[in-house]
Amino acid sequence: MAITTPSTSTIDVESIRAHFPILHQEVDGKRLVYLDSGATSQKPLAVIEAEEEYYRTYNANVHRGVYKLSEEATAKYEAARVKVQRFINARSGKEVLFTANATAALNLVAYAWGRANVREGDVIVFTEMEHHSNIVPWQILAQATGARLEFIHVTDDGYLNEDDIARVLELRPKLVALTAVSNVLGTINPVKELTTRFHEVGTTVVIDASQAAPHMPIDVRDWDADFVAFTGHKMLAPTGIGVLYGKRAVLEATPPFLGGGDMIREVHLGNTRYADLPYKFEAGTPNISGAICLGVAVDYLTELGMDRVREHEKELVAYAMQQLSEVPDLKVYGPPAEDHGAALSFTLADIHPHDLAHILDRENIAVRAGHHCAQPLMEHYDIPATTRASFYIYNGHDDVDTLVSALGRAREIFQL
Amino acid sequence: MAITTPSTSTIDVESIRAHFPILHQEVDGKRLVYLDSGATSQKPLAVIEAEEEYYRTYNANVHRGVYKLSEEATAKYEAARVKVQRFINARSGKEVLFTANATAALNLVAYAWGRANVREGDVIVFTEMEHHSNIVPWQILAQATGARLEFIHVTDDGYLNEDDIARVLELRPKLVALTAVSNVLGTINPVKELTTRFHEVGTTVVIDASQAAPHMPIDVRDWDADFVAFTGHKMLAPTGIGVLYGKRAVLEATPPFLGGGDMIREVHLGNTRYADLPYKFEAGTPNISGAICLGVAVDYLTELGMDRVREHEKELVAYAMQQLSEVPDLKVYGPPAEDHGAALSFTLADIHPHDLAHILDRENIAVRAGHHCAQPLMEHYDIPATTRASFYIYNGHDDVDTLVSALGRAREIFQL
Amino acid sequence: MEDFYREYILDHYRNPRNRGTIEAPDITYEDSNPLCGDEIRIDLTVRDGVVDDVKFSGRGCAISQASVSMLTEMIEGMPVDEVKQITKEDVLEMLGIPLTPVRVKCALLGLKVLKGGVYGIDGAADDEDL
Amino acid sequence: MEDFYREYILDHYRNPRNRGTIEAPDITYEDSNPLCGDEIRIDLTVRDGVVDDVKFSGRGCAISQASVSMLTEMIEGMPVDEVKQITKEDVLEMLGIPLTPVRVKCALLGLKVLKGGVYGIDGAADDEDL
Ligand SMILES: Cc1ncc(COP(=O)(O)O)c(C=O)c1O
Ligand SMILES: Cc1ncc(COP(=O)(O)O)c(C=O)c1O
Repeated sequence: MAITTPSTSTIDVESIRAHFPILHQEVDGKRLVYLDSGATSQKPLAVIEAEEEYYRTYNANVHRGVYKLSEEATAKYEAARVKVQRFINARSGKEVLFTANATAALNLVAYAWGRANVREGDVIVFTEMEHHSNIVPWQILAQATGARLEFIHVTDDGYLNEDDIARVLELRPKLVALTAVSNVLGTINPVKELTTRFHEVGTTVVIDASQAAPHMPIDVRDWDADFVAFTGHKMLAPTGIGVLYGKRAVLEATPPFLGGGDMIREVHLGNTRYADLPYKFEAGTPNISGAICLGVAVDYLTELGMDRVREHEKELVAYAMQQLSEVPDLKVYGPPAEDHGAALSFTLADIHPHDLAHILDRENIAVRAGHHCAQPLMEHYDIPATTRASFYIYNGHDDVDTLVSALGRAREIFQL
Repeated sequence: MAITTPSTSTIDVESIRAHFPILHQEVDGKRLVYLDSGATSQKPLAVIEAEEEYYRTYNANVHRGVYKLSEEATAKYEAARVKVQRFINARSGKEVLFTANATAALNLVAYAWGRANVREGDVIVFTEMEHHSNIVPWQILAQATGARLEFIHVTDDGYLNEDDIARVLELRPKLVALTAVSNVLGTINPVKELTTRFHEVGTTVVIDASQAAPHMPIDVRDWDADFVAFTGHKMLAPTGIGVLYGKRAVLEATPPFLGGGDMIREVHLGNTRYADLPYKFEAGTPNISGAICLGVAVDYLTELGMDRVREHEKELVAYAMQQLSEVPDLKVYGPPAEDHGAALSFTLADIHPHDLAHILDRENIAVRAGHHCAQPLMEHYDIPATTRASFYIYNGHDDVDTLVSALGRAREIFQL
Repeated sequence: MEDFYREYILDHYRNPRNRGTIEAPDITYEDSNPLCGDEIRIDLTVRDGVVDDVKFSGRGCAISQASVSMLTEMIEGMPVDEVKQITKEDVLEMLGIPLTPVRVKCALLGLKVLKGGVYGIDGAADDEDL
Repeated sequence: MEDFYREYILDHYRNPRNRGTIEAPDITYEDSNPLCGDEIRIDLTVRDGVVDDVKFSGRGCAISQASVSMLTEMIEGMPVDEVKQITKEDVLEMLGIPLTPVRVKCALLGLKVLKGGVYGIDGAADDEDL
């Protein structure tokens, strides 16, 4: 296992922790060791306060109000869109659609683009390491249209199977759905390279960046994918807000998904003309405070520097892998640190992950146990579940050390 | 115009206002007169603080976590569902689905129930006083399935046209979509009676309760409608959270809508078994804080008493109608106060509503000007827009008085 | 407030210049402000590359109506090439009143329609590209 | 913590009683905990209204496995009518350890499957109705 241990971390974890009120709580004198950011991240004070400020001082519905509060809410909501646009390097704010979460974003593609473009016999491809949110929408789409599903399996060391990639490319799929980073194995997939190869055979490329956007620089122009989805609550923002990026030309050619207020230009009883991008895809009152707070979260991350976030987490995962390798009977899944995102899955002897997570919770360590919404991957490795420690900017070596010593305690309890 | 002026209001507006921080702001020494609760309500401190508490002390993803934070978040999220269930008198929490807003709720019905049940030639009915969110989903559904749209028009005094109702009943429609309360005319429709009549001819009934749930007691068991949608941000809760109530048997028989995490029981690469109600319809990470805060909002309203809320607003609308009737060249739309919800639309001479709203804003009065996402209704009355003052628990006679004197000022500016 | 609804604004609102339609226009274009529903149509005839006749129809607030009314006065007899050069700033200066972002949309609806017409359908129908 | 993972819990986890399947069961039912994916199947034969043989299969955490293992011991030789009377509380008491809400679901999965079986498919598959 390759280990890099720079003498100084590029991120000062202590000063970051000061921004996160939840981390200052203790239970029985034990500080919270939060290792479940892969499920949802904690929120910095800046975000919590931005939400409070919104409701205390300028809450109003957007876009249609002529009065001051509504103008301010609209301006801040649209400013958040521009922040996200810059964060992912999209060409225009019209390419940035606010949704409820990554799941809603992926379903938008499956319903709106999918129903308009996928026909019986077409091939839809996804990988064995996808999150359920990037599996089930395509299964539903295939059922509705008669399209055929094909899969890219994973290798035992957690990479995409190259033979499968070659095989499905020959099928010239209509669509491929691919996660940028696995939420279980941590695998960082070569999005740009795969997008190029799939584009060469005419395939529309959908990237699930839910585990990438919070943790590393992402550049949708460089990737060149047609759609990119991610979710705010995993990147310091509140729950209930997500993003779908779509290439402008693709979005223009896609019919709307949800119908309602704000996505229209003109409604008559019998027919309707739709609004321009991005509003065509934003029906109903948006999650205004959620979007504004996502903008604040993006500011926070940008100031920190996404390169530094990635460096920090790479170093931390390498350290964790090394420390965990010294725990007897412990097996880590996924690639080595240089190809590994912030999520680290493992199993420990015959201790069921639920029991392990329960024991760790007694030490005030929060990890996730289960299938991580990736049951096909569990089937691949023939395990019911894993325990997952997932890291973020507020985690440091001390968290890993606490985890490792608690794992020792679990071994004792289970008489190993 | 019938006027009732009880000597004492059942709600003490001053003590309510104390709970709403935003109302304490002044601009140029003028207090905020917020008359746009029909677009979105302001939020009491209890809701703002519940949101803050969530992110400061127990933020975690729900349902799958074994650790304390996640257990607490899950318990509070599910407790919110029970609060909403009681608020609308549903039989079970399984009948209460959290969505992003009312628009998402109505689209859920149109996609999931609609695609499974509506066939070419079937008749779908909605009324001329629907919000775009209860129009466009049915237009899209009709386009996708070849169903036929039929309409119930409104009378000039703002009621549903009885001849139209009789006519469409004979068509035995597959579905009727009806607002409980018009967001423009204020009309309170006889939901229970109409549901019974439509059920007699086998029609599935969808009620848009977005303007009812915040303002009057609603009892879905009494109504007996198949689906009821409403939206949190209009009833003291944050943006990004809404509710779809569905009768259990109807929901059980409806296929899922969005695919993803949390709505599954078992996922394999090629097929999936779905979760039980309500999770089958809640894909992805929900708006956890939004749902919890909706629960707090519902507590707040319940404590106030929805009967008293309705009494308060009925009295206030009656007072407003009477005062407005004394402004020359002013025309009020919709039925008299006893059949009138909290929204009051009017036009003033040849002053365009946008200009009027702009002038009122200079007095720190927030009203809405426009088509209110109800363009077919504007076509009916052959007007481009109206100005709408919409009231809530924090509004009193003083707000009406300030509005009326500002309208006088607008007349001067426009040299009337 | 008097700053805003100046005498000449109200005059153009109540007595719009060049209101109507042209039977056989060389250029016709219409568009609406999706957020308020205001809609404007402009018809033009062009002779020797110069705007010969211009008429507008549709409805809207005092700002959008006054703006389009004044705009039609401005372009009568103007070479089409020059019409293409008219900027947002030109229109806002012509109106001569302070505007908030929402009302700027009202003020520029007429220009948006005009540009849509002279550049050909879809040419500049986009806020951002105006 | 030792309170929780008591000796006998670990013993049932590592040495489950009645583990396996029955070739021609009178009753067979399986279900899973959708939130963690744990799945349990129970096979039963019934003679003269009494549980004659019982086996379980599937996988899960120590709590769910120990619980179902102990449950199968409990019902061997029990009249089916009595099996129908077993309550949540009986199972939790049998386990004899303090449980948080999430772990209660683990502990009751076996009972849920058993009830599903003896009441016939869908009989009591519902958490709320257990
Ligand atoms: C009657 C009615 N229905 C539906 C809606 C849509 O609500 P939302 O935008 O929150 O989805 C609204 C408010 O905008 C409304 O007034
Ligand atoms: C890789 C991946 N994709 C998609 C999702 C779904 O995100 P959400 O639940 O916010 O829609 C998640 C997280 O749960 C994830 O890890």
